[in-house]
Amino acid sequence: MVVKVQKEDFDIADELKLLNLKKNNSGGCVIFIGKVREKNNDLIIKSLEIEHYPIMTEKQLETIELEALNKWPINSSLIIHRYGKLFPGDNIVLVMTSSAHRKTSFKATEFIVEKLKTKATFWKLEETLNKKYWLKPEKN
Amino acid sequence: MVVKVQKEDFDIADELKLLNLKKNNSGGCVIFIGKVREKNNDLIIKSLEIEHYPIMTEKQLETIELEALNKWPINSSLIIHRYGKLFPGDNIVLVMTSSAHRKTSFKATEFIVEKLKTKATFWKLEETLNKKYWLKPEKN
Amino acid sequence: MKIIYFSWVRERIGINHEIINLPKDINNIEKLLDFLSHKGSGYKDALSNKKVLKFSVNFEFVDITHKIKNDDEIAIFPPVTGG
Amino acid sequence: MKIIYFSWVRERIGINHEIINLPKDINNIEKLLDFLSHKGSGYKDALSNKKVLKFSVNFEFVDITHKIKNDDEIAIFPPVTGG
Repeated sequence: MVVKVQKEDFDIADELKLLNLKKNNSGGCVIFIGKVREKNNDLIIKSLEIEHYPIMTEKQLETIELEALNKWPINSSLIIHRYGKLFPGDNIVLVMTSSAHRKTSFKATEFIVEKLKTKATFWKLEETLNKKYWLKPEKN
Repeated sequence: MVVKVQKEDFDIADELKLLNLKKNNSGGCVIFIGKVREKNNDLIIKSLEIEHYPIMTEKQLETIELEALNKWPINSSLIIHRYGKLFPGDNIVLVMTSSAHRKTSFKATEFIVEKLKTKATFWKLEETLNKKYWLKPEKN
Repeated sequence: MKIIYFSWVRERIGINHEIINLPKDINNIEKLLDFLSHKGSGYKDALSNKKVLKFSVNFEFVDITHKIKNDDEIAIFPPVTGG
Repeated sequence: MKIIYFSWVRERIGINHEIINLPKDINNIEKLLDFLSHKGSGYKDALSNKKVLKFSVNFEFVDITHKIKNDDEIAIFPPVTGG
């Protein structure tokens, strides 16, 4: 169980090594990578600034991870979320879970990603060529 | 759209680069990695030998990928499946899809992984300390 | 009491946090919002639409009726948009 | 006709492929299985439980009633277990 909130980029191969899939007998690992897009509808994105609430963010991410661990037999899990000024193509978020069976891992990773959207204290300021605006939450 | 059936290991970071997520405006990428486990129930796995039907395997994987592309607006996709003699912790399979929206990518990657189980012509011979046996298909 | 603002709430108020002495009669979030709204037009602009705002007390999400004390850390912000 | 065997079908028959001349009256997979079963005990052992077997003709999955011709490539194998 790992949670990191960081300015720096992450390296997926390195993070996978830390998960130590061999030792914990994981047959399946499901990974989600969220990235800054090039366009939002027709507007070309210049940058994406991510603000967050230190301490609370980490606490919320740990709570989400624990929820997932209580729901499914996950062997390992990881959430990394970046903050600061990012650019198109940059990594924003990495979520991984591993388990003996693939279906468990698909469910758990998707669960964590969905929870992130409503429970993790991040806010995104998107900048296009002409304007800056705070992104609104998704409607479900 | 990439399909590879290979003896060699794959490098997830390299494969991700090939997907070129920035250029095709993908906000989300969902990756599945299947690995050789250490144990099957209580039996310690020594090796896993994967046999396949050349040409047919590649054709089937391409068909599966096309099916997924027809069902969802995927920007890019990749399937790599290894064959030959593998050992606990070794990578077996890598499936990635990317799309503008994460839900699409979760669905498409899981769809491909499930289809692989019934449509791709691979057979697994598992070897434990005392015996060798061909794995049976999963019951659904 | 420490109050922290994020995103457009922070921008409209013009500061990212402040320390206040909580008046005795201000005992929940809703009353705190009304109290802060009188501090200036930026506050009023940021805090008038109570329905859209989210709150935390000591790093936990709470709703607008949540009781507060002078030694709490309160945060006021729009819905989160991470992930 | 080229016939290819995989997994325990291959092991029981003892060869991974063979070329045969398809007799005129053998015009579908099921008849081919019966024909092959007479070639020896390994064949019989491998092919007797028709329900569990899977087949392909020219790299496409087919069912047991599928028509076959002498220039087809046939494969006979257990259910696949990849992924």
